[in-house]
Amino acid sequence: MIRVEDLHRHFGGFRAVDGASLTIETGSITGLIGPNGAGKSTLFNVIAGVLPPTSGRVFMDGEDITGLPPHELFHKGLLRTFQLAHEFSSMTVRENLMMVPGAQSGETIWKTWFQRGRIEREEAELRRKADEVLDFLTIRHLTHEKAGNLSGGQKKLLELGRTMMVDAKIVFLDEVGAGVNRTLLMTIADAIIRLNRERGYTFCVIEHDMDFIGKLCDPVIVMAEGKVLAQGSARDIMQNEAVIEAYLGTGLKNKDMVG
Amino acid sequence: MDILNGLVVFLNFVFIPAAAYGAQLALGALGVTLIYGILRFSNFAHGDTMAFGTAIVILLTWGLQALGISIQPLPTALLALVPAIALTALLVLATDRLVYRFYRRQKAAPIILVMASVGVMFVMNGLTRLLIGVNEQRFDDGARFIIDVRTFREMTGLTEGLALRSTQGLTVILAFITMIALFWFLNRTRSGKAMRAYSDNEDLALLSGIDPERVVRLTWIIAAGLMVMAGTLYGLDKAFRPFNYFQILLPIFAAAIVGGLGNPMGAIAGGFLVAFSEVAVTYPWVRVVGYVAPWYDPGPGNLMQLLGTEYKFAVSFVILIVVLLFRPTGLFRGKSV
Amino acid sequence: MSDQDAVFGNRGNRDWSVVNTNGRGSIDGTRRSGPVGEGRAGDPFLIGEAMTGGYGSGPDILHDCTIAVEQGQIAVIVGPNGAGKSTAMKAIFGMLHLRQGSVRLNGQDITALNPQDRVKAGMGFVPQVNNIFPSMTVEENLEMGAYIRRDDFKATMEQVYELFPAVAAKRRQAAGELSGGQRQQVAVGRALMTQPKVLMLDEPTAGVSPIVMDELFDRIIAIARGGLPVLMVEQNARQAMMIADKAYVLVQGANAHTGTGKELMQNDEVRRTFLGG
Amino acid sequence: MATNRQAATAHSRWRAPIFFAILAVLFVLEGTVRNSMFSGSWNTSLAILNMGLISAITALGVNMQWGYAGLFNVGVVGFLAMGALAPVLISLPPVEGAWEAGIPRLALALLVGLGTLAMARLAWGRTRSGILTLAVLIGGFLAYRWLFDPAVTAIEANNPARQGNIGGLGLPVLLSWVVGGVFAAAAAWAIGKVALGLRSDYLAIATLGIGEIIVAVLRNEEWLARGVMNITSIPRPVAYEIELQRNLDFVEAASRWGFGAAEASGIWVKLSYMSLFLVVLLVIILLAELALKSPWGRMMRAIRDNETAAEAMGKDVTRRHLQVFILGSAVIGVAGAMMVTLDGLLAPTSYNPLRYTFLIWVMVIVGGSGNNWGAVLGSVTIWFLWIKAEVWGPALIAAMTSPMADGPIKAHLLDSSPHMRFIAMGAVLLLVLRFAPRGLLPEK
Amino acid sequence: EDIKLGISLGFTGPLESMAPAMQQGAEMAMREISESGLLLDGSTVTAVTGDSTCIDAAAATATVERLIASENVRGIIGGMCSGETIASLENVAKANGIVMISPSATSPALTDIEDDGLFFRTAPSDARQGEVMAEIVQERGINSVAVTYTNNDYGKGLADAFAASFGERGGSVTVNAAHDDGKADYSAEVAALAAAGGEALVVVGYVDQGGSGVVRAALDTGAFETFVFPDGMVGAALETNFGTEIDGSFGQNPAGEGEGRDTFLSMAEEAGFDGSGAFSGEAYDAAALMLLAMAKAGSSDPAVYKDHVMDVANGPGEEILPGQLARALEIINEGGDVDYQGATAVELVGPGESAGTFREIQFTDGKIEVVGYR
Ligand SMILES: Nc1ncnc2c1ncn2[C@@H]1O[C@H](COP(=O)(O)OP(=O)(O)OP(=O)(O)O)[C@@H](O)[C@H]1O
Ligand SMILES: Nc1ncnc2c1ncn2[C@@H]1O[C@H](COP(=O)(O)OP(=O)(O)OP(=O)(O)O)[C@@H](O)[C@H]1O
Ligand SMILES: CC(C)C[C@H](N)C(=O)O
Ligand SMILES: [Mg+2]
Ligand SMILES: [Mg+2]
Repeated sequence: MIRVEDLHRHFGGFRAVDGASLTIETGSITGLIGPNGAGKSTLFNVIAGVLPPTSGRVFMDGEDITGLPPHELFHKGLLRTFQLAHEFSSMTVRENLMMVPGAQSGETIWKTWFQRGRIEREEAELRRKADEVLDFLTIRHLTHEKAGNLSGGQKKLLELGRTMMVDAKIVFLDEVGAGVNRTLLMTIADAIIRLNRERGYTFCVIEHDMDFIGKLCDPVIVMAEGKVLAQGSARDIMQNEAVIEAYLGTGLKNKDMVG
Repeated sequence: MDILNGLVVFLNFVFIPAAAYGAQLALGALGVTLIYGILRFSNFAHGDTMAFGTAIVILLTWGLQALGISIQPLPTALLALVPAIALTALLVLATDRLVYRFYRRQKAAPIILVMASVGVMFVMNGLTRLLIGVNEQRFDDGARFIIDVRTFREMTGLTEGLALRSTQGLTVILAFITMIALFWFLNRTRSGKAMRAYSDNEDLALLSGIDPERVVRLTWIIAAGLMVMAGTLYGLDKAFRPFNYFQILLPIFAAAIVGGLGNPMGAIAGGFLVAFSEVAVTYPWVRVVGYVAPWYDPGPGNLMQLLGTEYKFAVSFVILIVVLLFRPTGLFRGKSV
Repeated sequence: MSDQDAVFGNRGNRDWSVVNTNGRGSIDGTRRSGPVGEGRAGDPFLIGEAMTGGYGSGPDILHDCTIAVEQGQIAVIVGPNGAGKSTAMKAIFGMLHLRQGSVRLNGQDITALNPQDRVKAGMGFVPQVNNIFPSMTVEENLEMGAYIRRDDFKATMEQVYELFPAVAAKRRQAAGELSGGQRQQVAVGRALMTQPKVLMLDEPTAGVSPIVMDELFDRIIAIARGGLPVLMVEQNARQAMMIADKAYVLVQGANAHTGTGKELMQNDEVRRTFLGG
Repeated sequence: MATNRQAATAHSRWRAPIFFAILAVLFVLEGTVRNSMFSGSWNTSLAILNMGLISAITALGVNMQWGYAGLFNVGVVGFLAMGALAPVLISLPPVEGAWEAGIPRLALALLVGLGTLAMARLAWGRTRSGILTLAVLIGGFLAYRWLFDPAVTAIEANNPARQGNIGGLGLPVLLSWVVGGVFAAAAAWAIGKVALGLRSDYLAIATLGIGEIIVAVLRNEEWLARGVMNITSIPRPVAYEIELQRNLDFVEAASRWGFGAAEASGIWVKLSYMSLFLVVLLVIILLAELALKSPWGRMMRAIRDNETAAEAMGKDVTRRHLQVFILGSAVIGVAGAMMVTLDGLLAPTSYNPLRYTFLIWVMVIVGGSGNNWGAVLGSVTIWFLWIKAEVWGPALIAAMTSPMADGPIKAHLLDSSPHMRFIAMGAVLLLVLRFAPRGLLPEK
Repeated sequence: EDIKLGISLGFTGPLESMAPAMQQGAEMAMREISESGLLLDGSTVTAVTGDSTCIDAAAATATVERLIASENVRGIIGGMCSGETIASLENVAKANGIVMISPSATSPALTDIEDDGLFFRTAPSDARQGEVMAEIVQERGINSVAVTYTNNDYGKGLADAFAASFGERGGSVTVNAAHDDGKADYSAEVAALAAAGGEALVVVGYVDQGGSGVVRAALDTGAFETFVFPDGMVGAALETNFGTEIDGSFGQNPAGEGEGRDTFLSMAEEAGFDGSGAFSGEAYDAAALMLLAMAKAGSSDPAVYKDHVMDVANGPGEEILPGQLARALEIINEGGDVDYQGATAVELVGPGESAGTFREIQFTDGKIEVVGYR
């Protein structure tokens, strides 16, 4: 689905991503882990078109998508969520969902003057779809709530819900778990698995919580210092010496002092 | 000899005016940048507050003159500067108390502060005019020249003359002293560091025991000082008319942004960059070229001027765009990214 | 963000040529402190007792919530998102208006103090986010921690550097250029520079890789065993419970369960609903 | 017509009608009561209203940019000036001899200028070679100046005392309102392309500069519209007073209503203008409201709310910003053209940012940003105050100083009472920001 | 009947120092006629003043509009500056059919403006002043000058007229560049003028405005030492601003000489103002002309009396000097002819403008000195 070839992204002299090459298979839930500052978010941002790469290519289904802006990538079926939830806080939950689909005639300004009827029909269809998604995420009761009033976890669910309004091909999730209660995190994991099974979405997930990674991801890619350090099943990765040394560690040293 | 004459023409018509103007812009831009960095909004009232401060300086100068106090050969206005800064500081502190503090307390979006500053601009604009009227005022009473054209010619025997007005010399010297003092203050003193900390992260500054209101007060006082200083030097060197102070707002903002908003170093570099390019782009180079390259004949009527003087201030804007296209955060990295 | 943000929405706030949203705060720095009262006999070192209150004129977030920590101990607060954990920390630090309840520190009632004065009274706080001065160097960050101190703080600074050697190597570098874990260390270091009598940490390990997290917990244990009480909020609840002398589970702004870390770890319901099974 | 639903839901249903009713009463008082506060002349009252309506259209344009998209345009004066150019170039009669003097050459020069820019862009896009691009630019610039300078000299030398400009096309002046919109839109496109494309958002300062530059061009390029020498007698879309006064039927009808011929003719002309302005205003509001209450409006709100997320959800933020920026500017341009038509005069020296940029901003904020009816209410109210402050200011000062002893200070205060205007405007803005921060008629 | 006349002058703006003396000149004539009781069966005349600002055309039109619409004036004395005058004439006076007589608008553009017979002026066109100035400059042996003009109708008109006339006489104009009023700093403009060079600098500007700024900058940088001043610059402000620094500079402004002027000066002194102020006499004449024309037409309707202005201004008939307006009314009421001379020896030529005499001035010891009339 996604192939990254020898990607570099430098900030001044600093090499945040330093020759990373990796592939994300269609239909997989790929995990991306690595120490702080390994370049994971930077890699995401380059793939998603937020940052231009210094060098290297990104392919999606064989097509070169390097440097395309985010809104074009969206129309190719590449969606992403944000580490900090980016809801449209002054709009209702339903509006948050309804604004997602791309080819709405109502978004062309002159059509809003001359094609009222057609827009009405499209809107009705969108409303129906949004309600379906809300059902799926079990937050139908929040339909008319302002998105800004949701709790952190619900915002994350909404983020996920937006990706369901269109037929996404691949979804990038940046630390959905950071600061999220562990119980809620498992609910989110279930939703991801369902999307993957029922709708065939491909996922790529950054996360520091190894339980979550272990439950969800099949291939796990480990980055360190801008490069890919290791790749394999979650189980293999957690036993990989290099990964343990660079990332996982061996647990608390002062065990004896624990009260 | 010819080369020297060319150099003198260049100094007289390009370098000296640009240096003085640059120093005035830099002082103005420092104030703008300080408020932007620490209070987080662009102060549209900056120009009009400058005018107000200068008006006070003028009134005090008149008072001093009436009392017969002067510090010849320096302009009396310098004496008036200190009390005027104090008065202006009181005024801006009162403004802050009446207007800005409310929004700060509410944690209102910075854009509201910008809007409020537009309101303050209107009021300040009217106040200045109430205070001193709309007309041009000259208040420079010191020795006019450090060196004037005739003396220079007699001294050097060159055909071209060079004039250095005392106000120009004064402007540059005072501006440099002020800038050095400000740098020392910001980077070396406890209060200066507290200001930078507040600028970086308000809440954390508070959690470190820094009194935010003190930082804000300090900022306004320093800004008032910079405003009155810049306004007075500008007025001494050129002429005081309230409307002009609204007009230099644009080059001042341009200077601050070109340098990198929020960065004092940038404000200074920006001020000089804007001033020198404004003058250089609109200067007719024909005389200088005539001396330096006498064999080159540009043809009659060709003044070798890139842009008419009426577009002088357009230059600052074009520079702004060009710099931002290549360095989106300004010459020095500002707070903007 | 405060409710006033609704006024102009986000209009124009991204225009960098007129506004600077970097480092904007959310605490009202203009509030004056009230008088300090007497503490109560038998109080723990720091206690926020029966706190009820919310943000501005909004609804109550905290309902009769009590949090306390003893000298030399670690107290941990856990709970679902939006339960009011951070709010409780802020309440203890005087950043929001309490309608009921009191905060007492070291035998004194400090409910009426503003945050600045609580810092002076010996409380150190590391917020959940935005906890460093990004454009100042590491050293200046630490200096700012010692802002209220009038004595020579060189020795304390050396102690901090000793505690966090990774930070010591970068003392001349701007803190904004550090990695997440190092920033966190600077943040804790800054709080230590105040020479606080109690240290409060809000999710110090969020977004931090496992190895750094272990490191951080180690440091926290060391600090606590050195006699400094530590009060912290954690989402990495299981690790936190392991080191906690006392643990609070908050639900909807109220105490749901309280006990030692071990006790709560053994409570099935708590494990299932709050600690992720 | 769309009603003020937004404001109604925000506060009381009656808020908007009450404010508009108060405003109407003020205008009626101005038209009927004669005392130290009001002039008692329908002519003045209507004149204020007409200019207020034009300000309202300008404010609608600003409101689109600011209220819908959060774009902070501080170059309103420039777009008004762009629009102002249209009546001159469209509806003024052609200047005799200008065509022979060099209009073709001038047109060619402008084409070469634009071509150069296009070529440079192409060269940069295709080859990424700075030298080539620079060469194209310099070569083009030289060619442009070679064509341009003689043409301008010749045109400006053509009857310089009265004309010396390229003249107009002699088309109906109403057409020029549309063209004014197009002119301003074109300028907005060029500015937006550059400013909205900068990495950070530097729109405010960019527009502040551009606004000044446009006015400077207008002041100094005499071939275009005679620069500071002003263009007068721009054709009117309505009758002339003198014609009406000579029309016996009209005079008779007027006297039947109890008006003198002169007064009646003035009122009639102003009423005609008013109806034209009202039509334009209502059409713009209708279109704006239709767009706003549809997916387009939802998209704009989303973009305003969170640009990054909107971008990730497939919305082309830069393009949408450009679109609103152009639309808003076009509306401002239309207002500019209307203003020149009403004045019958293009006087570039009077385009000053305090009056045309910041005052408009006061109107938008006082009215309630994001709310179209708020913009209208704010504009007409502020304009009324702005005009009346000329009378009320001195009256106020006189009242305040009356207990003072005669002397230089009192005289000075009385002399400077005109400046009360600015103080009053500032105070109104500050008070509204403080006590009704979302304006008189807030957005929902 | 109470006849209202509007006086629209630049009481604020770049020539605010000149306006009061002009207003008083005009009001003196109105008073004189009002008190005689001889105008249209004892009608009285009231003056209504408005501020034309001199430079802001929009403000000026608004002022004149107000005078006509709300005050119902029967004629306008004004405007003061050329650009503003053209604007209010074309947009307001013509639309309402009101007569305007300007005492001081001197732009050549006003000569052949389409005015429906409504516009007159008691000042001469700058086409003439340009010639006179060229003559004076040349007679002083100066052959090459730089010209800077205030960027408006007046400045450009006069500068062009001068340049054309100077060129015909064999002189050379090195540069003819505009300056904008209201700036703080004219060093860039002066740098350009200095680069072009010339023996003297002709400053076609306003003395309370950019004109003085240019002179200041030119003196400071040593770019020019001799200056030529036309009417907009010849004012007392020059003496206070520069004093002896500009000794040797010279210029001219419109001003009549002879009996009429002397009478006017003494009348002004009696009335308590300075009649020698620029264009004060012209203002007196403008008001007198308008009222005499009404008497002659037997109506205060502008559409009627506009055709009689030329009659009273020029011969045949008895010559009328200042202070003799009552006498003139008597003659007219008896059906006789008058030839109004007034303070400035009024003789309207062409489409109703003064033929004009000029006085030549020169700076000696920091003072303006009149050296002759032409
Ligand atoms: N704008 C920038 N300027 C300079 N350096 C940057 C910038 N953005 C990121 N970096 C550096 O690039 C490196 C990689 O950062 P990145 O955010 O990709 O890390 P990460 O793997 O996502 O870490 P984490 O797990 O903490 O989120 C870091 O060392 C960071 O300091
Ligand atoms: N500044 C604020 N103004 C108004 N309400 C707020 C504010 N901050 C938080 N809240 C509300 O208070 C409640 C508690 O928030 P708090 O940040 O204390 O939760 P938390 O327990 O720390 O959650 P998390 O684990 O996500 O950090 C939430 O419902 C939140 O919406
Ligand atoms: C009062 C005069 C100096 C006015 C000048 N003659 C003009 O037409 O603008
Ligand atoms: Mg990351
Ligand atoms: Mg929290």
